[in-house]
Amino acid sequence: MIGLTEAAFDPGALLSEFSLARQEVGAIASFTGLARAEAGQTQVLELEAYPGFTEARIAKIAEQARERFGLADLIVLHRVGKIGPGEPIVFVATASRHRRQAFEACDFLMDYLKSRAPFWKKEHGPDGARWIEPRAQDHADVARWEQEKKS
Amino acid sequence: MIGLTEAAFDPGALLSEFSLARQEVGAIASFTGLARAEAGQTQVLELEAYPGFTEARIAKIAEQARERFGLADLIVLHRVGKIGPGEPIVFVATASRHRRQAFEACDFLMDYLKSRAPFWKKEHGPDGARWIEPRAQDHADVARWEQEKKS
Amino acid sequence: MARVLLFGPLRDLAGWREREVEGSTLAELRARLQAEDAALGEAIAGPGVQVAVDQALVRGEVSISASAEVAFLPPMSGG
Amino acid sequence: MARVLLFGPLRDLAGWREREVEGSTLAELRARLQAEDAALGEAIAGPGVQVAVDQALVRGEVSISASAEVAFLPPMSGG
Repeated sequence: MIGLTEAAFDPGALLSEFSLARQEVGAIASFTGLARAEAGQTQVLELEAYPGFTEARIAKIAEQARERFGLADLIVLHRVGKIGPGEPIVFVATASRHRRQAFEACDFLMDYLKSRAPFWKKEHGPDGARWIEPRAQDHADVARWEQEKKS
Repeated sequence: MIGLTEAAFDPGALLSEFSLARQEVGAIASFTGLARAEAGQTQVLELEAYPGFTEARIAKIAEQARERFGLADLIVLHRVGKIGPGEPIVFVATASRHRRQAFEACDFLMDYLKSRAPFWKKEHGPDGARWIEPRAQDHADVARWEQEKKS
Repeated sequence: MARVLLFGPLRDLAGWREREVEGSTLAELRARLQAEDAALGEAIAGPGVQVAVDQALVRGEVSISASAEVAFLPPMSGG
Repeated sequence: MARVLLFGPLRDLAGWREREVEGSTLAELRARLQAEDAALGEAIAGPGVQVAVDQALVRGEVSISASAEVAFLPPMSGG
């Protein structure tokens, strides 16, 4: 399942459903990204997507993860719109036979989502709003997977 | 929170609670280990712990993870007793400021739990029961962290 | 004629998100936008701004059908 | 006298999980268990079997207090 949502969501409810009735899946990894308050510096985070295009791009990233790590299943849910401190922004879960693949696929998905997914992010703080770009760390994180593939 | 439980549990309920009311935690990674049916070869998994001793050992592993990865919080819940196919065996969640530390700490905790935690595991299948030992892969997985520490 | 979409900082700069713009090629759309709003015209030609026509990324010059959706995508910030 | 605990395959081998056993040193406990059940005596001396006294791992010879809990831990299988 891949989706965007304007409504707040509970990552636990998604994990409950995702982990039910699994017979041959030994491993489920998940990641939840939360909006940080940054000690009051970020009051609201605003995420914009390009409906249709954004989901299609995420689906492509998900397909890569599914093939590369032999996943049995995965879920990506991404919040859009205005997000308050402490609220979940993104939830990713991966299911596979063994834990190494589940962990790596979850890590891979997050690295690609954080640097390659079509979102535009604005932070609203006490001094106004600013658009933000991926951190250098996000670019470095995603480069790991491309180097590994070459070697 | 570190605990052992004889009762079945829902990993999603644990994640819901763990992810609530976080202000400065940007990242929560989780892992759920499920009993595999192995196409009917494993009907029931039986896990034995040494009450008190097992929790203390897990607490020591958790303390290492907390320090090494600068975690804000963590949870380890491990099932003991008889476990049916598809039921959760272990749930680990880690919370930190950024996702790299949360992922690595979760991975680290699982590697140590799978090879170093005091559990004895018996598989009940159609041909009877057998006690099992860690896979070679589990030993290799945990060795990664010890090599990294040295270098 | 195309439906032009702006995202992220481009939307803030232009003060609109979606508009009908005359033009049968991407170059014509760009020229029309430039004529109306020089700052926007410059921004959509800037480094890292990608163009999607009917939700597919395009490079260089393309013709635009009457009902096309043309999106200008500034550098993405990731999720 | 100590409370001896067996885990995992040792418990299946012995047919019990917990018993009072006479002895004021680990060696005496081992000898008593060996005398009653040779297979168990051999198994608890086997490679990879660790001993915990009052929940702390011990190596080599130790004295055992009257109320001690002595656990024989076969190779752990992990969680």
